[in-house]
Amino acid sequence: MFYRAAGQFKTSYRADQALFPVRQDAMLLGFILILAWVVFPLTASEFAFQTLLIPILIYSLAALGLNILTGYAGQLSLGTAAFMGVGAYACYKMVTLMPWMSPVVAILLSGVFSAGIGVVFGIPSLRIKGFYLAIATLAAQFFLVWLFEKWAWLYNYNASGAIQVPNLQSFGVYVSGPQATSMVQYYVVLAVVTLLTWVCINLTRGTTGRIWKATRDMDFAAELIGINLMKSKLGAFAVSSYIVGVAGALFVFMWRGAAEPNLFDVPLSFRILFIAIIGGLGSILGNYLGAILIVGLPVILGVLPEVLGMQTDSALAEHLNTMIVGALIIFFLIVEPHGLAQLWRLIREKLVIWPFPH
Amino acid sequence: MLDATEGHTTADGRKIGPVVMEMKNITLRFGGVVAIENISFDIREGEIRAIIGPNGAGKSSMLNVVSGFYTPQEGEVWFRGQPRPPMKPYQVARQGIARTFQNIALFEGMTVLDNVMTGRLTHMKAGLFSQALWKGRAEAEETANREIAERVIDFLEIQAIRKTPVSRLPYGLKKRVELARALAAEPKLLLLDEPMAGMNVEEKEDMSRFILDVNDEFGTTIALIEHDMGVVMDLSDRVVVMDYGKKIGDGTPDEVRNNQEVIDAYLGVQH
Amino acid sequence: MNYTARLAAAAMAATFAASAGAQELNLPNLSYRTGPFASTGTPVMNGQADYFTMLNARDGGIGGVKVNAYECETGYNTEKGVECYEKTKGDAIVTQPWSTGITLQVLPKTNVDKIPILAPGYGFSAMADGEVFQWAFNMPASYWDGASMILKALGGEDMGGLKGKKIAFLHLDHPFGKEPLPYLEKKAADVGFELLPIPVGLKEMQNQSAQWLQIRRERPDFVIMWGWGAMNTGALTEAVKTKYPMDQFVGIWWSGHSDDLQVVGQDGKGYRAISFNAPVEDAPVWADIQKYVIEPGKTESDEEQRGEVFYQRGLVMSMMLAEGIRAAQEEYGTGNISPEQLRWGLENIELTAERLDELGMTGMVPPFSTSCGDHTGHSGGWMLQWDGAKFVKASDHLQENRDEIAPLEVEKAEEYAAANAPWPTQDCN
Amino acid sequence: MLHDIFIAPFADMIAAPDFLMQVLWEGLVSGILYALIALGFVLIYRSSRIFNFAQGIMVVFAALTLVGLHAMGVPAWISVVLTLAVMFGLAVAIERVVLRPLVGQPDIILFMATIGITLFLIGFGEIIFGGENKVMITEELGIPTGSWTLEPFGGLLILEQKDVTAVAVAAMLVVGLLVFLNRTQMGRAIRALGDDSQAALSVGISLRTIWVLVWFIAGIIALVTGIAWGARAGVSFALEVIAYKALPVLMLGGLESIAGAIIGGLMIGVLEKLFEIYWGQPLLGGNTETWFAFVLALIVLLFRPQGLFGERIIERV
Repeated sequence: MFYRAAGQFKTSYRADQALFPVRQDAMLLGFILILAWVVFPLTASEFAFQTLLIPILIYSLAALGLNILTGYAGQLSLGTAAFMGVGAYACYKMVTLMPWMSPVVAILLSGVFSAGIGVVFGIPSLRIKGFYLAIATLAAQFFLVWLFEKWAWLYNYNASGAIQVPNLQSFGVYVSGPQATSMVQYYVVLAVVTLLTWVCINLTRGTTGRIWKATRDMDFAAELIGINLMKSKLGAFAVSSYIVGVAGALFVFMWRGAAEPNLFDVPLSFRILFIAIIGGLGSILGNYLGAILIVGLPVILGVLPEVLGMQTDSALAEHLNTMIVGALIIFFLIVEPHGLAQLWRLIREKLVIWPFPH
Repeated sequence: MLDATEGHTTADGRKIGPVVMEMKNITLRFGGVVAIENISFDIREGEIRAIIGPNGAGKSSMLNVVSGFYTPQEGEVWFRGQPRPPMKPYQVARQGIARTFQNIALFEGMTVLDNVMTGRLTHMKAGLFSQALWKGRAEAEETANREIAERVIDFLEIQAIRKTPVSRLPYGLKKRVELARALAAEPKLLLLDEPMAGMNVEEKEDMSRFILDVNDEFGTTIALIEHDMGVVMDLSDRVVVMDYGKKIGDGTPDEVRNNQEVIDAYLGVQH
Repeated sequence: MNYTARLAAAAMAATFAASAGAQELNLPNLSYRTGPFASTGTPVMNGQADYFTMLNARDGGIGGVKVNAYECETGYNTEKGVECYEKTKGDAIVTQPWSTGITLQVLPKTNVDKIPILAPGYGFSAMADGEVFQWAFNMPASYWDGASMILKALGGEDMGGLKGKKIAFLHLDHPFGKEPLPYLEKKAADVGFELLPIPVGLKEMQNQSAQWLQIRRERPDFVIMWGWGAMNTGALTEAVKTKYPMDQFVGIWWSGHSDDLQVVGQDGKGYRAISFNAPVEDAPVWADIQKYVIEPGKTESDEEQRGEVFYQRGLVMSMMLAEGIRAAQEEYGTGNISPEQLRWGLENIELTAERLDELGMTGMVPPFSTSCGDHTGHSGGWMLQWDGAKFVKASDHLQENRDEIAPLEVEKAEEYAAANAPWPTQDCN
Repeated sequence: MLHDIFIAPFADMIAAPDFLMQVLWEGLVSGILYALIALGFVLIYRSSRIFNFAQGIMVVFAALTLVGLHAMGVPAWISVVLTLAVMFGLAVAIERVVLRPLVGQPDIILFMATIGITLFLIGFGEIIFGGENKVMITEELGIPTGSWTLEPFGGLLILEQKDVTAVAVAAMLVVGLLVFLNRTQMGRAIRALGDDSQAALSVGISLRTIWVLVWFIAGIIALVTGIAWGARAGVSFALEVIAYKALPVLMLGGLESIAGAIIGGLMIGVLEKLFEIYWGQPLLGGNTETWFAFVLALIVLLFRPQGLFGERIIERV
C-alpha cells in the first residue's frame, strides 16, 4: 500500500533513469537523511556518537570502497585495511607538513595517495584471478603495515611509532584532535560519506558501473565487446582505494585520534569484508546495513546484559560476542548469501504488490 | 586480387559489397597442437558468410582469431584493405567487430537492458568526473544510447524482459539477448558463434529470421559458425568448410554441397 | 506486561541506576582476559579486582564509600578500548586503559573529559611530567626508570661495566616495545656500549627463530627484553634452544611472569626481570584477601597465586589507586570524590614505609610519593630471578638515574604538547 | 649499497657455513609446518572448492583440546585419541551445520563461512580453555626435548630433538596421506573429486562422507601441526596467525597440488629465513618475514600465473 508503484508511469527514458523511479524510495531516503542530518545529532549521546554513529558511517564508507572493487568489479581484496592506512598516514603527513591545510581538504586529498598505491598493487589483477588475487592483496596488506612500522618519516620519527592527530581548525571550529566535539566530527564524516555515496551511486549506475560489472561477470566477454580490462580493473582499484583511503583518514582523524601501524592489520580488512558481504556484494545500500549489523551488534551485545540487570563477567561476554558474530556470519550466509541488501529488495518487492499479491 | 573493390547484387536484391576482411594464410598452434593450418578466406561487405565443419575443426579458433582473442603464429588479418597490426580484443571490438559466443557469455549479474547497454560502451565517451556527478555529457549520453538500445530491444522483441536479471532467463531468450548486445554496438562486422546451438526448431526459425532481418535492414556483414548444415545452406551467401584445422571447401552453398571432400568429411569417410 | 515492555523497563532502571550510582566510587578497568595477551593480563587483573573486593568486604569500601570496580573487556584491542572508555567515562572517576595503544588514544581525550588516567608501570614514560600531563599517572615507575635500573644492574652503579659491550634490545614492535628506545639510545652514546634493537612483530611473537639467529650471529653480551604476552614464552624457548646464557638475559617487569617461565622450567634458571614489586608470600594483606575474598569465593583467582609476581602486582596497583582516593577524600572532606579531586589525590600519594606497614604490604613495593610535578613517583625496584620454579628477589633496591631521565622526560613531554597544541598544562610552582 | 645487496650477504654465508646451516635448518623446520597447514588447505579445496580459512584456528583448537584434556588428568596418549574424536566431531558438525546448507554457493561465500567458523571457534575455545598460554605436553607424548650439537666446519649446529621429531612425523604423515590417497578407494574418490565430482560419485561414496572425511583429515593434520608448533613456543591463540603463512605457499604451489604444497612450504620456509637473516635484518630493519613470502609469491605469479606447479591454462571461448 505504501509502496504502490502502480500509476507511476515514465514518459521519457530520462525519467526512467532517474535515481529513484519509485516515489516512495525517494521519500524513504529523505526520511533517512533527515534522521542522519537532524535527528541523530540532536539526540545522540557522546557514547552513541563514539561507538555507533561515527564508526558505522566510517566503516560503511570503507566497505563501500571495497564493494566497488569486489562487489562491482569482481576483484576480491583482503588488503583494505592497508589502503586505509595509506590514507591515514598520507593525511597525517599532509597536515603536519602543511599545517595551514584544512583537515577536510587533507582528508579528501589523502585518498589520492591510496588510489595511487592501490593501482600499483592492482597490477597483478591483470594476470591473476580469484583467490590467487585475494592472497596477492595480502602482500599489500602485510608489506604496507610493515612499512608503516619501519618508515619513521611516516610518523614524524615519533618515539612510540604511533601517529597522534593534532588539533586542527576549519572555519574557526576544531575539526580534528581532542578539542573537536563529537558533533562536529560527526557532521564532517556524514558530509564526506554522503558526497562519496552519491558519487558511487552515479558511477555504478552508468557506463563505468556497467564496465565494472561486465568485467566481474565475464571478463573475456567484456574484453571482446570492447572493454579495456586493464583500464577497467585498475580504474576500479583506483576508485576503490580512493574511497578506502578517505575512509582511513576519517577513521583516524575523525574518530580514533591516534593510530599504531598494527591498527591497519588483517583483522580490520576482514571486518570490512564482512560488512560488505553481509550487507551484500554489488550493492550500495548493503554497506550501511552491514556496518550497522557488524559495528552495532557487538555494542548492543555488550550493553544488553547490563540493561537486563544481569551480572556478567566481561571476558565471558566478549568470548560469547566473538562466538555470536561468527555464528551470525554463517547464519546470514545460509539464509541470504546475497546479503541484507537482497533481503531488503525482497521485502520491497513484497511491499510493492502488497496488499494484493498475485 | 579478384574483384576486391567491386560488388554485386544477389538474386533476392541484397547488395554485396567489396571485401571487408581477409584472412591470409592463418596458422594457429597451441603448443604442439595445430588448431588452424594455413587458412585463407575473405568476407565481403553485406554478405552472410558461414564457417562450417565437424567438431574440433577449428571454427571457433578461427573466430577467435578474427576477434583478436587469439594471435596466430603465422598469417595476416586484413581489415578494410589494410593489414591489421596485433591487437587486443577490445581494440578489435572498437573497430566495429561485435560477436556472440558458443556458450552464452552474458553478464549474469545485470539486467537485460544493462547487458544491451554494454553493447553501446564503445560509443560512450563521457569522462569519469562527468559520470560521478551524473551531469552534462554523461547524462546526455546515457539518454541517447538508451534510445538506441531500446530500438534493438524492440527489433528483437524482448521489451517485456528488459528489466529482468539475465540469470532468470531461459536459454533461448539468453541467446537473443546476446544478439541484442552485439547489435547494440552497431557493428560493421557481426560474428555469430553457433547462434542456434541447443535450440528447438521454432527457436531456430526465429533466430534465422532475426539474422536475415539484421542483414537486410541494417546491411550488417555477418560471419557465423553453425553446425546445422540445413540452416547454414538456407542463410548464407558463401560458406567456408573446415576440417582438422584445414580449409576443405569454399563457395556458395550449392558449390559446397557438391564438393566431394566436404561430403566425405561430414559423412566421416576415411581418406 | 509483555517482554518488550519489561525490557524497556529494565533499560530505564539501568539508566537510573547508573545516575543514582553516585554513592559509589566507579573504578572501571579496561581489562583483557581474552586474546594473545590474556595470559599475562589475567593474573594482574585478578589481583586488581581482589584488592577492591577485599576493601569492600573488610572496610565497606574506601572512606565509607563502596567501591564499584568493574571491568570492560578490550582484548588488548585499541578500538574496543576506546569503546570501553566512552562507555564508562560518564560516571567513572578514573580510567585504567591497560595497553600503551589505548593509553595513547585516551590520553588527549582525558584533557577534555577531565578524568585521570592511571597507567601503573606502562604508557608514556614522559607522563611523569605532571606539568604537561596533568591527567596522566604512571606510578610507581616508568619504562625509562626500568631501563635505567636494568643497565645499572648489568653495568654497576655508573654503568661503567657496559663500556664496549654489545646489548641486544629484543622488543615487541609496538608502541610499548619502542618506549625505552630514546633512553637506551642516549645511554649507548653516553656510556659507550653498542645497542642492537631487535624488533619482534606482533605476528612473529611465537616464532622468533629469526631474531634469535640474529642474536646468535651478533653474540651480544646482554639481551634486554621488552616483551608481553606470548612473546615472552617465544623468546625464552628460543633462548634455551640457542643456549644463550640465562644470566645475561634480562626483561622488563611485564616479561617476568611465572607462567611464561613454566614453559622452560629449569632451563630458564638465572633469567632476571626488573620489577617495581616483589612477591611476598606471607604479606599480612594476603590474610585479608584470603579471608574476605578467596574463602567466600568472590574471585577468579586461587590460593596458588598468592606468591605470584603478577597477581601481587595487581594488588599493588589497586592499592595505589585506593591511596589516591583516600588522599583526595581527606583533602576535600567528602567520601564521594569527583575525578578532579581524585586527580589531586593521585598527585599527593605518600606511600611511606609506615603506611605500607599499615596496609600490610611491606616489601611488596618500595615506598614512594607523588607530587604535582612528578606523576610517577619513581619508586625504583628490584631484580627478580627465576630459580627454576619461581621468581625470587635477587638484588637490593635499585634506583634509576633520576638526573639523566628527568631532562629527557621534560623534552619528550614538551614535544608531545607541541604536536598536540593547544595542550592545557599546569604550573606546579 | 650494491655491495651490501649482492656481495656482503654471500660473503657472510661463506664465512660462517655452520651458521648458514643453522639458518637453513630453522627455515626447513618452519617450512615443514607451513607445508602441513597448506596441505590441510589443499585437501579441503580439492574436494569441496572451499578455501578453508579456519585451518589455522583448527590447529589452535586441536592443540588446546589435547593440552586441556591432559590437564584434566587424562593420560597423554588417550588425550590424543580423544582429541582426534573431537576433531572428528568438529568435522561432522561443520559438514552438517555449515557446508550442507551452503552447497553450490559461490566460492567467496564459502570462504566467508570459514571465517565465521574461525571466529566461532576462537570464542568457543577461549570460553572452554581460557586465553592463557599453555605448555604443550611434549615430554608426556614421548617427544624428546634435548638437542644435538654438531660441529660442522668447526662451528656449531644445534638440532632440537623435537624439531627433528616434527620433521620426521610430518614426513610420515605426508607419506601416509599419499598412500591413502593413491591406494584406497576412499582416497581415490577424494582425488577424483578435485577433477570431476560426477566421476567421484560414481565410485559409490557419498559427497557428504567425503567431506566429513576430508575435514577430519584436515583436523588430524591440524593436531600434528599444533603439537609440533606448540612444542616450540607454547599453545595459545596467537598461533592462529601462522595460518596466513600457508597462503603464499598455496599461491606458489597451487591450490590443488599436494606436491606443490609440500615443496612450496619448504621453499618459503627456507627462503624467507635466508632473506630475513642476510638481507632483511642488516638492510631493512628486520621483520621481513611478515611479507616476504607474499611478495615472493606475487612476483612469481606475475611471471607464471599458474604458479610453479600448475599447468598453463589455455583460455577458451
